[in-house]
Amino acid sequence: MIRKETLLKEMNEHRKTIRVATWKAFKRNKISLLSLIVILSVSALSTVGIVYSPYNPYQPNFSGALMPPSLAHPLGTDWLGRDILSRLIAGGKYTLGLAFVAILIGATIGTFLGLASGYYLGLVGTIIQRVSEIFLILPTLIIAALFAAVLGTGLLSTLLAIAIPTIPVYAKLVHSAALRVRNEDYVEAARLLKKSGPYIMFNHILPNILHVVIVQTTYYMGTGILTVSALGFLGLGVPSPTPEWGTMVGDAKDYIFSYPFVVFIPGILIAVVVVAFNILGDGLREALDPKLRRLL
Amino acid sequence: MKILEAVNVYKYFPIDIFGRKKIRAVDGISLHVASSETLAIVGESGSGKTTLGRILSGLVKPDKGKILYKGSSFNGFHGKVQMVFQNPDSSLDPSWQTYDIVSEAMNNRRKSLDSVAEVLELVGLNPAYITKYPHELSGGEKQRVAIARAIAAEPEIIILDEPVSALDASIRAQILNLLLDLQEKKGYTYVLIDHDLGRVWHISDRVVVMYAGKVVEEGKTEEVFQDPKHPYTIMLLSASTSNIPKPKINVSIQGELPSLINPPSGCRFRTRCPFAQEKCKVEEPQLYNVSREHEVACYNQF
Amino acid sequence: MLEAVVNRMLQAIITFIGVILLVFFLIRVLPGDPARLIAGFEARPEDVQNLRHLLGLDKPLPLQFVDYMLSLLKLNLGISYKTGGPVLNEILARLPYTAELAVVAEAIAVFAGVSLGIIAGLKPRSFAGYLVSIFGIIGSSFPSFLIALLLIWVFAVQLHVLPAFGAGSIQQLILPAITLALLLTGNIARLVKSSVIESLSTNHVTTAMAKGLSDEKIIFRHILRPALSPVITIIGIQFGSLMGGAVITETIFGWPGIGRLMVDSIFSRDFMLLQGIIVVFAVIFLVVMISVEILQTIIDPRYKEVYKMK
Amino acid sequence: MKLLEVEDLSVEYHLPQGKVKALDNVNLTIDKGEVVGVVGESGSGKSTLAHAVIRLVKPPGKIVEGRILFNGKNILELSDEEIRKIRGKEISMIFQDPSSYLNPVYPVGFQVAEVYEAHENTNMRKLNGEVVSLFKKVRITDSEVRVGSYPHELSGGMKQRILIAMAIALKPKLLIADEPTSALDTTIQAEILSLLNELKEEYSLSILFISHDVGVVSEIANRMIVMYAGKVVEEGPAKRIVEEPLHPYTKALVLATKTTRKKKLFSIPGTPPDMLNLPKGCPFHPRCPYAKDSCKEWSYRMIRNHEGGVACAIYENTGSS
Repeated sequence: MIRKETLLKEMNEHRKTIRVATWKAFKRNKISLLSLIVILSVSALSTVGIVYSPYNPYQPNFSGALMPPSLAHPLGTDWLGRDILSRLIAGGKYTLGLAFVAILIGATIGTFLGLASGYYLGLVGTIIQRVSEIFLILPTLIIAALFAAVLGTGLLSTLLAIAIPTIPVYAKLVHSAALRVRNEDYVEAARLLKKSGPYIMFNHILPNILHVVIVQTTYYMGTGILTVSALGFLGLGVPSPTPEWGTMVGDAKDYIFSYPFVVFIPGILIAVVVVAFNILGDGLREALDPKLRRLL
Repeated sequence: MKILEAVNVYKYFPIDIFGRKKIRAVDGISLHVASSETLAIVGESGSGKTTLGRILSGLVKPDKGKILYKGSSFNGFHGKVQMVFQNPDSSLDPSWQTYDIVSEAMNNRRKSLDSVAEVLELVGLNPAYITKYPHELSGGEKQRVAIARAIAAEPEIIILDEPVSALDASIRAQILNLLLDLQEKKGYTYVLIDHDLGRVWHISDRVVVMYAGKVVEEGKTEEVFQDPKHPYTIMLLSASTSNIPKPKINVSIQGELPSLINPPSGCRFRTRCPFAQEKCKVEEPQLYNVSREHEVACYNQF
Repeated sequence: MLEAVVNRMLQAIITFIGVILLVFFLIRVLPGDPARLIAGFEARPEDVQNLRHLLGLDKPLPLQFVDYMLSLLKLNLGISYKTGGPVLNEILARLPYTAELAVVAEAIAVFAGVSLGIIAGLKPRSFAGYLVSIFGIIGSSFPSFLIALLLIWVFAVQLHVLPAFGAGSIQQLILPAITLALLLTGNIARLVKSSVIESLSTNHVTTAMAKGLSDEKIIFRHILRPALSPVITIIGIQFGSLMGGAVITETIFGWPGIGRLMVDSIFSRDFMLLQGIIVVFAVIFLVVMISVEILQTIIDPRYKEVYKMK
Repeated sequence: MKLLEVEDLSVEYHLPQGKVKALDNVNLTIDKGEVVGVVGESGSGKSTLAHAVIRLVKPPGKIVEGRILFNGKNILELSDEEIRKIRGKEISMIFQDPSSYLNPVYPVGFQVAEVYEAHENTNMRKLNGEVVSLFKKVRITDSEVRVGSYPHELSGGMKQRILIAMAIALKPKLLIADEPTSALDTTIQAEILSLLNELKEEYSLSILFISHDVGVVSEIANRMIVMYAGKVVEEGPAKRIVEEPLHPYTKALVLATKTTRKKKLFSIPGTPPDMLNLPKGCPFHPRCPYAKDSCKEWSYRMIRNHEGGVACAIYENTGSS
């Protein structure tokens, strides 16, 4: 007689072991753990920035312009006397928020398109892939600039300018990952069990390529932030006086000769966050690698 | 009773974008499988035997010809044909536990811990295995789970595509015994695709010898092994290191399987055949009966 | 082989038409009317209407597209809305600057990336190994404008050894070229490093050792040569980031290339020019990709088979 | 006359999950002109043994103990330059998967010519004739054309012939063949075996032939060694081992190939051992049909007679000489 309840419990317990082991493998790499902490704290600050910042990020104060870092203004003030720290806190929702929402939209749509074209190889798949290739011919920044040119500067157009070029990147990536899984015998076995295409796509293919999508999304968050800020820097993104970090650098660039901190503080913050995303991506790639499971 | 039948099936795989060059993997094959027997399909790698197996299972649609199940042709899958694949690492979804893998094959009514445990019992695994992921199983255990999934679907026919080739020597015997056991208990019909003549001799009732996309000889296993009629069959038998009946005449091995893109004219085996005549170049020999259930496609008579 | 090349060309032409289709309709279908944009938002409706007619914008879209494609065949990219001169001339005047910048940057990046990558691949825990990681982080994570501004600050503001702006002299080329090269070096180095490491563990290196081949021959023949073939691929792939980087770099350094021309064309709403620039980008990109693929088949004979399979 | 003597060889792999003893005090001798077969399943250490003999064990593997005497010289004590001179000239090797062991970017003729270049400092250009005649020797048709082919243009059997050509180019004394036919079709396997048999006669080669297949080994070997979990469990004349295996594991391997129509095969339960957690005592006891309680405490010991030996507790009390 089988101990039914215990077995069912063991099954669920055992399901957790992979998650636990993945987290342990991730934790072992201290630098990626640090990156995660950096990302979480900057995101937390930016969330706070939606409702609160120490000073008004928009209010000029000409008497206190271009002051170096001090106790009152830990990161100094800009040429209009605005507190740089407050502007960074308030600007996070633009730089990080835009990148986050745009990449999430692009990644979701792209993943589904890639999955569909990877499983149904016919005409639909070919069309999805051909259109993706056309998008991929042009560099992300140039497509984004093109969208910005057509739609004008602003939140929504920057969002679209980042999200749309992301779709083909994921469509291509997921397509090739799905193709590899599609040829595995367990997919054939599921077909022999009369399972439908969508069932196989979501139950057999997606779970086995999800790690690729997660890792790519981590890297792509960095790319998204770079594109948002590059557009802002060029004056094609979120327009000033909005404290989007790239816009802040762009607006301040002429002060490089006399007050370099005004330029470099937002610039370095962007770099730090993107570095953190890239290192986090490396860490996740190692921790989520299915080959590792064999070693558990 | 014929349970599964292939009627003049063809499958070509295009390899350039214009579709002018094609691999002629299965090039006009007819065969049948009788209920509760084991039919073996043998040949070298690249002979098209795997494609033929996939056509019989329904995974690959033939370009031409029909597959008949109990006399009527079928479209799509009916669940009565299941397959056991060669590579145990590829045949189980790595993110699924054994319970999910096996119960996937059952309809919702039957899906339960007890019935999964019952099937695992049949393939010699104790119920504790339901929690395991494929990476926690050895090659032999994976193959047992794959067999469990196949029989959980309550099939009538199981296609065994080199079921033990990837396993360690001491495990092979376990799996072969299991397969014989299951057939005895449940009366499954097997189609065994294998390059190893020792195994074919061991478990098959009838054998089909394939060469370059064609059937060259077919018949009862004893008859074909003890009185082979096609020089290719004789060559395969003499090359084997297993203890099977040795052919009376020796055909020395030469050359390799020809390209399936441009197969030789006439008889495809003539490029390697020590008995090839002028006629073999021109005209392709057709299968003819040498005895009631023994067919061969060769102009020579041995 | 010839058939394969023709095949590839045909594919490229189809992709190219796709790119034009994309850009063409994007500019016209999305909200925002070129005529309105050129005339300015205060212009009277009649003026806008006149302008529209003048530019052929009142014709049905498919017809406009056919017109544009036909004029492309004659190497006519249209007339710049702003200067009134042929778009092609504007682009050709700027192209040499971008080409100079790109070639120098790519050369620096390939030289530095390949040598660092090889050393780091053979000895992953060496100084070169860490340098590869650092360059990798800079190239993939630093905004290109930050790299440019940092270089200006160090070499122009603090050290006064190099000019911060302008074009024409070699000194003026150095900073923008290094900025672009920094974007690429890390990627090349990382790739070479990992492919050297991969190459080291391949079975054919075991064969080479079992033959009794000397270490130098094993390294040069059996490890490095196979490891370098991905470099050519990445040069092709990086072309995109090179062009993206050029947009920023040229803007910051006041370099009169097509990257900056593109930004200018966006600000001046010169859509014919913008469209022309993107068409030229696409042509160059496709030419680079095809050359890379052809080069690849010469270096690695296995690619010939891949070609046939496509 | 002994050509190769392996004495108490131990190789360990240090993996993230723990230490694996791939070879545990292995002893082996090969006489001049003799073919010794090593049989074992995956993980038994047979491939490590093959690589150790030519000192090609790669990290994380490490030879921790023992001596390998080749013509009386200890291979493990030679300098890198000295071992390089032996590789390919005195001891050469062929491998299981001929595709991956050839460099895809060079013509096969060039790769064979490299052997001459490495040891005789000959100019590569002058070698074409020698390579072509070598190709003829290993029965490659159209040898003149084939020297210029790239590996991906050739079939598996052809590639294995090329590796063999490479291995015999300088008429070595010892050839190590690591599963040379496992990836090939039976027909091609038979041809490769007959080619090796022929070359053995002609060059009076000694061969260390590694395989998981008892049937294949018995076609070529004079003596046979059976390995399980990094240890030698049985050793003796190939004919004797195939006809009367002594060790229960050898019995299982041999009987599993004795196919009789529709009869159950002799099979042993369980799975190959987990090298990270070997059972105490005799590593085979959990699967052994003859295991006694004392097998859990048994410490490895080879019971020898003049022509071989067996390492099993069953034979310890019978006073086997």
